[in-house]
Amino acid sequence: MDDLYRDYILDHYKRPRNFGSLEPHDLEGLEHNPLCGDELGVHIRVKDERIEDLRFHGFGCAISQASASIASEELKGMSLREVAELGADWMIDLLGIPVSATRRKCALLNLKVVRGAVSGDDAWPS
Amino acid sequence: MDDLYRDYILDHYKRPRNFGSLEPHDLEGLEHNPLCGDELGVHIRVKDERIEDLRFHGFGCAISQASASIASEELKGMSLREVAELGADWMIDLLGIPVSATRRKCALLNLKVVRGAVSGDDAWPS
Amino acid sequence: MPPVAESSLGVKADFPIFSRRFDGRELIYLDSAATSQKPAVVIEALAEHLRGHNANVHRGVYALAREADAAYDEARRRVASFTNATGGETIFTKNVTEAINLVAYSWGRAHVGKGDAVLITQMEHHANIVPWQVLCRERGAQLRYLEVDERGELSLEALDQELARGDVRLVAFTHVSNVLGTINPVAEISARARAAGAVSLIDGAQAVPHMPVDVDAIGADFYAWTGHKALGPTGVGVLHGRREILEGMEPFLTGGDMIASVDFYSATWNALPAKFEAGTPMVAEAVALGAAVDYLSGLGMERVRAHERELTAYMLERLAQVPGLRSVGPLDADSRGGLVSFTVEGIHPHDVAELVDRGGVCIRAGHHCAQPLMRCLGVGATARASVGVYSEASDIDALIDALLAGREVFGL
Amino acid sequence: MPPVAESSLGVKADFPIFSRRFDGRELIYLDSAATSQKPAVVIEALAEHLRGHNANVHRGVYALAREADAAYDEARRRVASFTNATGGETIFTKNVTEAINLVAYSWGRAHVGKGDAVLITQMEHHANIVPWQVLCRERGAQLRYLEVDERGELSLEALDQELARGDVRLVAFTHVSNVLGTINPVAEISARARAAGAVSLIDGAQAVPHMPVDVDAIGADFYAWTGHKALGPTGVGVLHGRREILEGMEPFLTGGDMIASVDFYSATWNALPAKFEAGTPMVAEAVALGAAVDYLSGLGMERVRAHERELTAYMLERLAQVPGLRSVGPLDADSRGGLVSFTVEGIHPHDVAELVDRGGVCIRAGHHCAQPLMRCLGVGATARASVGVYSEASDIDALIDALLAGREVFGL
Ligand SMILES: Cc1ncc(COP(=O)(O)O)c(C=O)c1O
Ligand SMILES: Cc1ncc(COP(=O)(O)O)c(C=O)c1O
Repeated sequence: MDDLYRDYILDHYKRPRNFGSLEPHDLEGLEHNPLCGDELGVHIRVKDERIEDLRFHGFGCAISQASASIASEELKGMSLREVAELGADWMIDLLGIPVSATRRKCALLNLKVVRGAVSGDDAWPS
Repeated sequence: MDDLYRDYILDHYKRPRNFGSLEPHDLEGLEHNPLCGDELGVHIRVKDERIEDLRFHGFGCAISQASASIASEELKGMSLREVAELGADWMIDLLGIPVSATRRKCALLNLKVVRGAVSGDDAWPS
Repeated sequence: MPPVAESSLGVKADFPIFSRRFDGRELIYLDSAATSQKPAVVIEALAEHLRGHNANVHRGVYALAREADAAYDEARRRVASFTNATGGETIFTKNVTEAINLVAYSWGRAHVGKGDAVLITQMEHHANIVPWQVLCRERGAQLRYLEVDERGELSLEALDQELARGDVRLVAFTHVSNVLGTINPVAEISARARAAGAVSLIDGAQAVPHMPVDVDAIGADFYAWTGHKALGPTGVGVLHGRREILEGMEPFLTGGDMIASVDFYSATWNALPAKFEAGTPMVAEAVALGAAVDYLSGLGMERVRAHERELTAYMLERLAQVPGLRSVGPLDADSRGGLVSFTVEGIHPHDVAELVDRGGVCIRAGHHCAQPLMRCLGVGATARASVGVYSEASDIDALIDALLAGREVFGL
Repeated sequence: MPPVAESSLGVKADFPIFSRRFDGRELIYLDSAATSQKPAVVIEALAEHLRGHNANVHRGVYALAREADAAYDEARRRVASFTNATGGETIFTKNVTEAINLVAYSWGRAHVGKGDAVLITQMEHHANIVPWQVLCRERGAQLRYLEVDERGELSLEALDQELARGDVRLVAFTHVSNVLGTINPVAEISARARAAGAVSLIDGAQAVPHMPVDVDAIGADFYAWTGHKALGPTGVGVLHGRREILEGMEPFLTGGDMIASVDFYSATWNALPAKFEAGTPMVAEAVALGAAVDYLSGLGMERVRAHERELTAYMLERLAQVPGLRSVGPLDADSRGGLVSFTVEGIHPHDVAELVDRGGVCIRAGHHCAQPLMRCLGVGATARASVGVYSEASDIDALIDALLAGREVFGL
């Protein structure tokens, strides 16, 4: 079996969960991966300081799309406070595959977008 | 005996001929050697399209000063036309010493100044 | 289909990197458009200069300094004559990006203003786009794009229409597209620009390493290229420029070596080319680039081009056999340089590159620093395979095998 | 006087150039202030990168590209930590001249205008003068000079007076003068500039290779230096900068790698430090500079400084014995870096250099790219002898012998 392109990664890539747009939404974000021109955006609906619902949109590689899809299921219901503290390790662990330095940017793109939308912090990860 | 610093070179360096200023004068020129910051200027008095008299001024190394001094004796009396056609070889031959690529600029500085004064050609030698 | 006659120049052994093994496998390098590998003679020229002839240039009177001066001057001569650019001046920069910025800053700020236009093409590399965006914004000028047609080519009629508007001060365009592979009719474009009173600048980054280029015959005002793609080291680029234009320009970078004299409040400039080479130049790198162009001349640029043309034809043919693969750019190898960009249905280009890497094959994926072109092509990114003098038909076979294996990983 | 204990670090054998012979003679190299010689480990690091790890950086997914990325990143880390500049950003440029121009163009054009002043000193190298002349002329600002006193030093009181005028936006000054040798009180100057609301830039070209430098402790906003003087190859320089300031600046060179995204008519910029590194960087040269600073760290910069201080003291003492010789700059070796500029009565500096070359000794003559300072000193040029880690007391003995012999040639 392939190390990186596990079945569940390809499954999330081909049938991403929570993709599309969400109208109306309370928060939104959009990021490019300068490496490859990929684009990932998010719409977030907030209720009681928690993510009530969210949708990703854009295009990208299997790693970035699968990351966004997998993360989307965990992010729903999280408090904005928790989200603002999520680190790279959280995402990498969740993904469950060995990520090289080059592909790290792909894997973290969705978290970057979400953090940007939630806390306006677009310098992460430095 | 030294190859470069022959007796006559040092003699011209220490007691340069035709150095100073010439007032009034008809033509003048001034050049810097960007290599070493040296400065050489000339005043020329013209009569019947010939150099009647000339004086160099400025400061420089033994090679540039001796060149100016030695050349000054030849330049007096030359027609402006002849001067405009003097080439690097004329000066190098007149100097009579082996001149390295680096010192060539020193040796040719006076001719550059004189040509500039006579024909306005300050691109020489390219 | 068997590899064709010229499909190998048989020079891989000249390039030390090919003796390395990666997890026991040979290096299959199809990323020469990003940077070329270096022959031992180039690496040795670089090392030997630093080992035995290193001194600062332009200023020393001792023997070692004279050697360094002579080596730097000789490198400039070789580099200029390699592309027959001896009619103008040859300036060393750190890469082609700096060369284009030099022109944008020094020529552009003095000659482009309100009501003027800069004309570039949709197939430019960011290095030949962003400096003009910045210039036009700063000077209130208009940036316009010459369209790329569905074959991946420029239209000379469209160019004429643009020039007929009478406001174009500069036409900047690539010799060979780093995405489409298209070889542009650079002499025609330069001539038309000149006839319309516009200055021309050619980005030759993808041309000089791969085909005979005659800068004087092409007749552009500026022709720029970059050393690291032409078997040279990193850190050195080249700007050929028409003397009258360079003479009329203010300097770009200022400091040592480029001055004639410095007063407290003003300075005068040194003669060309020094005027545009502020500070200590990349002497060893220029010397090594001299060795690189000698090596290329030794192979013969006609032969290099023939070799790469054959490989490109072979690559186009083999790629067409991969299901779901769509390549961009002109269809026949005669009209293109040694690279093919493509997408594979169902696999993002980034994953394509990662998957073929498992077969030991190095290709590039992304926007190739040509995002406007990507937009025109309607894709976010492509994968790109590109060849060099050391490439062989078997490299392409390995790419195809790796692509087919990659599709299987993705269940296609 | 016998050479003192620390007068040799015993490392000449590490530098291949010293095994060369010139007309059968050893190389006596006293021109390290112009450029340093390179140890074999640096040349080998450069060659080995090109031989075995060469790929374009920042973009490739294959193993070789990851190696190149890692090597470039690691070089940046090493170079930044060598001068403890890890509190800010470290940007690679082609030399210190480009680094200073970067600040003049990108920071200067946005922050210096009519009614503002740029303060520099009379002891600057042209690289730290001409960019400010150009900026001030373009922006209608005033360029002012801090005087050098008769000891060859700057006065902090004069600095305070200048700053008290309230119009100084930038103070740019050298860490160590390349003519006088003076070591300036850089932390004090930076602190006073900052207190007065001015930005500070230090030209560390002559400091970093020769003494411990702690960029974070010095506290300037910009600190720049150049690789080729610090045992590194040509083609690479360094700009350390405060992050907040760099973030607020527009880019300088534009093109590939420095963008986040490029549209047809506008672009957004990549994060630091990439924003200021347009185009393919000098990867191999940065890697080699990393090896150079490792080599220097291995020697220990305290030891390097002690060694060069001793040699300078010895050189000052021996030069004083040459009839007609007048040296410039501070009198004691504690206040100066490893170089001494001087004139010899009756012999033009250019001839001094030529004459000592006959003794196999390499020194430099000229204005040393510091014409305003030459004017202050009342000379057109000086001769300059300068040391490096490989220099030994015997080199200075050879210089003295050659100077005495040279005087005889001139009948003095
Ligand atoms: C004090 C000083 N600043 C700047 C420079 C310029 O360095 P580079 O030519 O490497 O840009 C030099 C050396 O030439 C120098 O000594
Ligand atoms: C067509 C073209 N122009 C410009 C460049 C930029 O070259 P460099 O990064 O060496 O400045 C490249 C390569 O990256 C290119 O392919």
